[in-house]
Amino acid sequence: MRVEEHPILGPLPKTETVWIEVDGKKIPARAGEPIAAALLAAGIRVFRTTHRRGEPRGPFCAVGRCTDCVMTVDGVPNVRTCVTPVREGMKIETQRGLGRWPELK
Amino acid sequence: MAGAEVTEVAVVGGGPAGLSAALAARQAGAKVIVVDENAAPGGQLRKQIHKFFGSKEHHAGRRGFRIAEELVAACREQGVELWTDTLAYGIFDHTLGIVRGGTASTLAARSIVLATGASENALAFPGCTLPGVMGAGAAQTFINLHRVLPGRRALIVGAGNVGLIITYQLLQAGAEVLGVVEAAPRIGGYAVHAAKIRRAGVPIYTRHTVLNAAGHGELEEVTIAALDENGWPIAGSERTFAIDLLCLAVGLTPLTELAWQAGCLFEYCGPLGGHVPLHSEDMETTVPGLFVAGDMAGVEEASTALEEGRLAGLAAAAYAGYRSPNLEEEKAAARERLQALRSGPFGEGRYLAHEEIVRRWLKWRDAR
Amino acid sequence: MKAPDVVVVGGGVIGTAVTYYLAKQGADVLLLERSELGGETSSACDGFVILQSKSPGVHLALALASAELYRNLAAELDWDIEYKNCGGLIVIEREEEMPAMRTFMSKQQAIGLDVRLLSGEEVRRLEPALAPYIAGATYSPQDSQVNPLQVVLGFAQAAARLGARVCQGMPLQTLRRTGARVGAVVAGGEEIPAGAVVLCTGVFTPEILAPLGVDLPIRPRRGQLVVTEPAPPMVRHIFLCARYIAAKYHPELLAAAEDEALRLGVGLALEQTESGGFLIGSTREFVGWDKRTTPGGIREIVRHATRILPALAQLNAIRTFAGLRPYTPDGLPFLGPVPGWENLYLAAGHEGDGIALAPITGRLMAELILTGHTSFPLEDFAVERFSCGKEQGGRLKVTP
Amino acid sequence: MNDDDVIICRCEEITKGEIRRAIQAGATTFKAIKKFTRAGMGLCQGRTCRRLILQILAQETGQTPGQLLPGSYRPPTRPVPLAALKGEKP
Amino acid sequence: MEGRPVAVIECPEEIPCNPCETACPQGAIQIGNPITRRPRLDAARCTGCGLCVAACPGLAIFLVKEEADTAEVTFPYEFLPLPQVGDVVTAVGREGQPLGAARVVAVRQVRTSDGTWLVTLAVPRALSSEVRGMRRL
Repeated sequence: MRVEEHPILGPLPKTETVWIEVDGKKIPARAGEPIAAALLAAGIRVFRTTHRRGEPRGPFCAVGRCTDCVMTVDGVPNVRTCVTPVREGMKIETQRGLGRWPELK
Repeated sequence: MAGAEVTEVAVVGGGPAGLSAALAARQAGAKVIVVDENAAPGGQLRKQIHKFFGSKEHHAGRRGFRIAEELVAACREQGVELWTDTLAYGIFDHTLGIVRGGTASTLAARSIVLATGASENALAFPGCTLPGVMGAGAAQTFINLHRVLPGRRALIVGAGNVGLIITYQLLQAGAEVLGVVEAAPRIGGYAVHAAKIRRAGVPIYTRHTVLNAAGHGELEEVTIAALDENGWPIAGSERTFAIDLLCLAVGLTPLTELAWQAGCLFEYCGPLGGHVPLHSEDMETTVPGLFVAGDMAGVEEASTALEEGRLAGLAAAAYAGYRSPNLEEEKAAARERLQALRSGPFGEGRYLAHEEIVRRWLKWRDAR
Repeated sequence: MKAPDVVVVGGGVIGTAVTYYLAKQGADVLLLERSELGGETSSACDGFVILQSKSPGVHLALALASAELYRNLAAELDWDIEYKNCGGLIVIEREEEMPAMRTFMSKQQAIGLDVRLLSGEEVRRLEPALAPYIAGATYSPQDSQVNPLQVVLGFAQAAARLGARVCQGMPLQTLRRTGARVGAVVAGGEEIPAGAVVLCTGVFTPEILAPLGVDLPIRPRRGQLVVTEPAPPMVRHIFLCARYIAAKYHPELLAAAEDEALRLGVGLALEQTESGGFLIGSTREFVGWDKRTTPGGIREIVRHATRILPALAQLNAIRTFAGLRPYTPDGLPFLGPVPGWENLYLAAGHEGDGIALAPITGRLMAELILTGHTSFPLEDFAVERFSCGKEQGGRLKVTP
Repeated sequence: MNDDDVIICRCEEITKGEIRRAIQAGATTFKAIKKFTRAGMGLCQGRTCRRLILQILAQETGQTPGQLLPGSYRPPTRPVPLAALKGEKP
Repeated sequence: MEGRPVAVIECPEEIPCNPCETACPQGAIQIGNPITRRPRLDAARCTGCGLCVAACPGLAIFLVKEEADTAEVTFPYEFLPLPQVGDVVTAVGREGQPLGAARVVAVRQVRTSDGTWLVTLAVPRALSSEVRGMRRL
């Protein structure tokens, strides 16, 4: 959910909208914001499932330290979504375990 | 080496301590580069939307994000180079390994100030890894910096200043906060912060703990319980809240990685949040020419970080060959203000802790 | 403290192996580790049980015997040492290196190693991730990998189950001399009478032996390594490069080189571990006791590795570290009695082969100490093979 | 309260019980616990669990927080792609 | 003080903070040295301007005006939506407990506000030392 109005920060500043694709679904994002913010705004809270137990995870530290919010972005697994800004057309996938890496060749 | 850069004073971390250090060193005449891994400088100040305590010298009464804007503007005006999106990935003697623009290189400096801040402590309980459980600072980043509510109904763990402030800020952003859970028998944060959220109708459950968090795929409910005298949950006191956000505000630990890498000597210091590098009154560590400031030198507040930064910046510039004309007076004034900030019932413990750290540093120096 | 039959000094992979095999033979063993098990070289290395890198001769023969022991070691120790008989490749980057590798290989074949030369095309079929320019590789299906940390823990745990006493945080203070014997060791403020003492103290051995008048040519040689994030299996083999062989046996060729990578002695040593992370090494530098990594070292390792396996570039490095390898001038460890002493033994100086040679080292040292002879001749590993201290009057041996 | 199943190391999914067992098996430092359990060796390199593990160690072994060293800190401070570490073209 | 607003400072701890002292144009609030001393108000000099109310980082200063059997309580307010003059809202006490309906008589900002609104409620005089806020709308 977006904080549209804020008593201290004022109305949400206008920014360009970029569209990103999350598991095949297009969602809007604010230019320059981290992927994690766009996903939470769209109500997406499960970012990955773990390698051993298959348990769901989402953002935890939001400053790029804990790596709990990693997803596969444009085919690259383990991207820290809380510190990686969105880009138009970015393809983001819920990461299962260690993720699918492109063939090594 | 390809891409290697050289400066006179390098500062790692563009929060209050780092920017203040950079400004002081620059004003003393040194060429200063600040490296910060974030997209914009200002550190944690950027997500602080409340008015700050302290005095005029610490921008008191100003909101944190505005203080950040002012410091950044002052740095720019004075010619401090601010390298954002730049990671200091390691320290190798007086050289930082950095990653900038997707490429690793080095930044060598005559003196270095580490002002890397602190990191939020985690808490372990059943369900603590569920999406929806996050650091209080994380929630603060989302609501105040990115303008996204990470949950609508929240519970906060920890009634220190961070927990109390986050509670208030969640309310400001339009969330509901069902309570603040605190294991200690009393509120750790300032009474005025507690009063703000009480007036807003948020109960504070002291001597309570989180038993578990649960939910299908993401956080749906949290059960808390009262604690007895020995800190054990009292059977029958359990209470369950249907929530989608649990914020952990259970303290901060100095972020000292680079100082360990550099070989600094450390001392464990509970009141300062953990292991802190020994440092002198001038904030110099046991590695000559390496200075520290702010939370990484002991978790305190933005106001103390500004003063420590000033001291470290002045001393780092002097080490690099730039003595401010009124160096001793300026340092004395900063120390006096620091001492004032560390007086009173909240500050005294930190004052004594810092005294001890400095005493240990002197002992180390004398033994050399 | 009750007097043990044997005191083993040093809780790295060699010390724990020696302790285990001694205990297995029924000896009462006390292991003294000054800080914690596997805290030095054994936790700062790769997990190669690689045969191809061993110089043809006793070195390779010893490694073959060790590899044989590794086959059933996990079951024997009842500990998951993450052993995998994955096969190994020594990547040959340039055609010019082919003849030398062919010679090296044919000597190894003569000793009984299953190793063959593959063309660039053949090796890329085995490992499609290899860069197109790669000229070829030698390949041995006998090469294997383990997790060094788990090997140390496995040996220590199994030894403890057999009754060995494993004491951490117990630095050796003094070797107390009684005639030609070590009468007792002093550690942790306690005087412990010992039947025999084995020093498995790796790079630290010279400083222990110096007061005894023994001048041992072991030198610390730094190896820097880079660890990546865990990924699903991407390669199947362990990798060395032909330059590693040069870096290992001919440091003099590299020291004068202009190229920074060569100056740092960078030779590829790469594996994907059980956890999925890549371990990528390594430099070979004489820089005293400095265990730090350097920006230059990290960069050259990464450049070298990503040149050979370009797709690695997409992986994140999560950790770098360096270990000190106990270098000896001939690349062979010291295994045997210390001259001039009746009950003082040495098992040290394995450089980068500590993991590969640990089981056989442990077994042979146990045989030597408990029976006086060994099932594998140890003359070539004799402590006195270089000019040793005066009072020993050791013989000088010319090394290959 | 049996909290053996609580996750301590979020990256490697190591539980409090596994850490307790490592301590019982002789691991008395953060470094040793890493070796026994892989806790702290994952993607974040112990940046989230280190303090929790030190707390468990303190509880289980009776050491004070001051006696427990936090173990080694090595570069890089964040995950860095190898592509970046290659640096500029020589 | 009958008939004019006067500041009420509810700052119970010695914390390092003095913007109230700096904000007061009358010099009616004193902290001095060290900065952790608690503020002291010289009520006779207070004009009830509200600058300290908006400046206080702890939101711990209020204005109370008592006249006959009614009172006006002014408190800092930083939530949305804002009340409008004339609205009837629920006045709350220090624990957030409802103390009855109250009419909003003023909603304003001052020089030191930077986002902090000063909301004034008309309440029965008996509640002047109880009412310290309003339920969020």
